Amino acid sequence: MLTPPAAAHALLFASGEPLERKRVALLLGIKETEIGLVLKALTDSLKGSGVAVIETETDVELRTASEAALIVKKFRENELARDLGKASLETLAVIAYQAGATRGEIDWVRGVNSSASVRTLLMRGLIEGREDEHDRRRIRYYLTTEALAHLGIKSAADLPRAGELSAAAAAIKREETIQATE
Amino acid sequence: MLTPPAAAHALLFASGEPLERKRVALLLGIKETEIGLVLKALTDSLKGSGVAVIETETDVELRTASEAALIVKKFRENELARDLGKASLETLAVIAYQAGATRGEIDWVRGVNSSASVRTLLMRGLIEGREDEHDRRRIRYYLTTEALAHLGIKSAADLPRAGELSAAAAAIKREETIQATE
Amino acid sequence: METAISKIGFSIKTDSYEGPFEVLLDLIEARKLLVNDLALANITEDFIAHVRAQKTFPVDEAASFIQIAATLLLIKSKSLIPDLILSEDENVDVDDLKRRLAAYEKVREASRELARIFGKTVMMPAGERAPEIVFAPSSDLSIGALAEALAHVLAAHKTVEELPEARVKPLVTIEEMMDRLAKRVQTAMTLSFKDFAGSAKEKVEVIVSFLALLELVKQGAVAAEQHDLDIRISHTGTAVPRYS
Repeated sequence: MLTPPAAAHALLFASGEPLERKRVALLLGIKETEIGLVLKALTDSLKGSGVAVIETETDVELRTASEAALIVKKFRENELARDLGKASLETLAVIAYQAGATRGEIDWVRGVNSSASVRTLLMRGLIEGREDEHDRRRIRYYLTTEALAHLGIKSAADLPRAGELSAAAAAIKREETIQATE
Repeated sequence: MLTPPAAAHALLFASGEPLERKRVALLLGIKETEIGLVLKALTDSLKGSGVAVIETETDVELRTASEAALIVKKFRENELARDLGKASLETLAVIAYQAGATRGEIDWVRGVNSSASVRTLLMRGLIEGREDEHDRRRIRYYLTTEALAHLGIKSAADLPRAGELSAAAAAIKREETIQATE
Repeated sequence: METAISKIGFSIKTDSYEGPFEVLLDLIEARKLLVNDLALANITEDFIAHVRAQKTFPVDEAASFIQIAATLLLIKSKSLIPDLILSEDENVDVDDLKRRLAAYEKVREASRELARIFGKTVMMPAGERAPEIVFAPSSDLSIGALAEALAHVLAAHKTVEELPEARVKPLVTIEEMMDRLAKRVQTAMTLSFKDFAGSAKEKVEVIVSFLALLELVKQGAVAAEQHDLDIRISHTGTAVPRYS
């Protein structure tokens, strides 16, 4: 069994965003008047741990500690300066040659899970996601105009062997649609 | 100043995804041989905290602790695991208890072609394939932090009946190798 | 189909596909036997009945089912005809089947352990924050690299698709294997016919099983044809021959 501060820690960690104090209390099954004590205990237990609790009057959030600012900055810079690597290049290639590909389609064409790569590409401004016109839960991915400019092309049609590679990728993509509807 | 375990904690928290152990070592400015100790200290300090470190041979990721599953489920229900089919579970079991199993080894012991199961596991991000160090055409499969997280365990050592069943699985490797070289 | 199976009270699960080792273990466990020669000899007919009863056979599994059926028939024949001396290759097949079955038994146990815990207490990743987007291309990004990456993915996809068929051991066709085995056992039976006085019924069963299996291969649900060095096994149609 988790202590209330540990349970609050898990909740805040999984949320990623600020949570209302009263919502945390509700989820923990404690009174709103008790939440202050629980968060105080969590704050104390996280002292010097690299991660800290940020509280406002209404909300509470987990963040990297201010002492960690330097190493986190280094990490972010490293993240952006790194080579894309095989997985992200492949993912970008699928999106480049198949504009509007969905996560499911990218996974299918690559045969592996692409969530981390998609996230990296989004963060680096190389792709953007747009809701499908017909099905809002579906996100379709496209190269950003910046990415096209960086590649020195106006559209996907200017990519090397555009016709051939797009057609081959489209053929594989169709399999996914068939599988998904089965 | 942060201690190395606290700095690692901040990094893993800031990243929000699995990080390569060697990359963490690099960012912390420590030797690769020292990263194990740092992560061990972090794991110990997070005991009972609601958050835990998941480690594979190559990667490390911060996740909510398995004891927190019930409380976290309350607001991230939609992400919960779809069940795996019997074939995929068997394939996952071979790879779990025999890290680095090849397709040949999996097929040998299951008596059936496992390509569909391997593909399912790859697409769900539960396993990843890496080229064999000595023979690049051979792909070896390993559990991901995602797989461990779904099993609610921090490392492969925490698998049910790990010692006994790993020993049994090690026999698979020997047998298939003998067959393959014949 | 029903009678062949209900005879032993073993029902085949039709909802999910079972591999050959799984079928074998189910049959052995249903009879509360341990995995050994005796058990394998005991369940030979049931296994063949199962192979015959399959309406839809996964294309690339047909070969392993039939190969295992052949090995079981060897074990069964040996138990019926003590004079039958197995060749070195045949002994290897028998040993191999037993070892794989023992290993599979452990894997099945392991997978049941995993099924017990999988998805029960999922450890969640850190919640996602809306990413701060910074346009950050990399030195390894170029249109050439993209074309190469996609070509690589497409090639890998093709390899995966082709792999199942290539994995069938390209030594002989299924038909050749079955012919050889039929002759092999029939010869042995003729030679030691006098030993059969006491077990005529079982002898008939073995022969019937054999013929049924051969028929299955030759006219039935699967057709084997040799392409280059690989064996391809394909369904010839939906019509399944009846042996009742």
